[in-house]
Amino acid sequence: MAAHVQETAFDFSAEVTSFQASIKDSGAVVTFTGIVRDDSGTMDHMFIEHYHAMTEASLQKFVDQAIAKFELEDALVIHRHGVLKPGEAIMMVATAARHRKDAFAGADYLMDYLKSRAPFWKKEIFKDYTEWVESRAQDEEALAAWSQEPKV
Amino acid sequence: MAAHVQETAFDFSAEVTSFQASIKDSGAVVTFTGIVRDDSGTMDHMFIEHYHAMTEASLQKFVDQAIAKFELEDALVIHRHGVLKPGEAIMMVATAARHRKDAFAGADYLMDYLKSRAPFWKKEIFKDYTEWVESRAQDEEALAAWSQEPKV
Amino acid sequence: MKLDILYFSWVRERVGQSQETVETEAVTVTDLVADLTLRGAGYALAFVDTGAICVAVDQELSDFNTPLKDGCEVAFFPPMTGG
Amino acid sequence: MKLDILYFSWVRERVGQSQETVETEAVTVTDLVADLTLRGAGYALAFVDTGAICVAVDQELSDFNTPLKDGCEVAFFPPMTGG
Repeated sequence: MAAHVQETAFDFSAEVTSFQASIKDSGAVVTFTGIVRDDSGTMDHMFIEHYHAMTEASLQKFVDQAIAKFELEDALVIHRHGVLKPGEAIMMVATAARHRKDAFAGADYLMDYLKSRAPFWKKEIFKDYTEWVESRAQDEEALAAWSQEPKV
Repeated sequence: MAAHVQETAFDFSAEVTSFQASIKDSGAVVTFTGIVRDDSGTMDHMFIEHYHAMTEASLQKFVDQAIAKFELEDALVIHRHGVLKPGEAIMMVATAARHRKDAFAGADYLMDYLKSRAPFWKKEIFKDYTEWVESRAQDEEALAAWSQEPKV
Repeated sequence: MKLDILYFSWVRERVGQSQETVETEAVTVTDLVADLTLRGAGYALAFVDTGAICVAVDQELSDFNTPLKDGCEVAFFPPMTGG
Repeated sequence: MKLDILYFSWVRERVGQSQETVETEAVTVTDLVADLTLRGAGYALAFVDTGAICVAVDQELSDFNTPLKDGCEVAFFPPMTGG
């Protein structure tokens, strides 16, 4: 189980290869990759600010929670900060479990936590203006749903 | 959108790299990898039989359905047949969507279809005996749930 | 009429072959199964519980009421276990 | 007592700095915000709607009733947008 925060790009292929090589009992591996999207076609780049002293411990806590909740064999989170161009990968999650539903749920749960509870803030830098990305009500709702739903 | 059935191993890293390189508008990529598990510790290998004339068309149909249902930008399925050793990857799915919930749901849905509707049959070959893997009631239930659940 | 019959997984193992062409007057899959069952003990064993068997007609998942036409490809197999 | 205060995202931009140490008698986060608001127009603007702001005390997400101790690290920021 690992959680990394870094400014540099990560190598998704190498990360997943090493993640998969380390698992023993899992029949299912799920990955998620978040990519900078430029819906308007006019974004120059995204800037991700983070709360350094809090970030890695916070990610590690979410990873530990996901592992316990979904009986994951392992889970990995990598999240970047700093300047990212459209098309670049912002972050990735990987989960491994005996059964596919747990691997999916673990990754989905981690994403819901990262969206609303990990201390990152995204700013979009356009040609003529900049804009902090606003949090979305549906992200809070997605997170809240995990406390209500019976485990699949 | 692509669906491949093959006897040889696939290169997950290369497949995902090429999948990601081809997408334009997606902020979310989810992958699933199924791995041969040997719970007993005595399995020599798994043999996967398939219905050649039906398989690729059937996978393509599921991929098309998933793309339409979850507004995916793209989806990919690769499924192996023949002899596989414990730890080897049986199959993979990749989905790309603007929003993470659709990418997750699309991959989950594809897996439920593959489990119960794609013409593959798994046989486990142990030292002293062989055994066809039995279908599980919960796989049918997971599939049925997609016709009932409101879209996330 | 002539039909191409395919068998997979333990249905194939019980029947003892993976493919054959049969001459039959079966109107539906159910009729065909009745015909096949007469071909020997392996067939009878394979089809002892049709509730445990799936059928595809011309590579489409079908049910046992499906009508058959000359030249159809009919495949019998247990529930699929892909993924 | 002395507190280390951190600001992130648009809270940082409105306040005009990312970090400062303040001397305060604030018992809770709410008291601290009242103190900070007096420091200038940027602060007042940053804290105009505390419903739109989150707080972490010693790197743990907290609420505005959380009591403060000497040497605490208190961070203010809008809802997080990671992932």
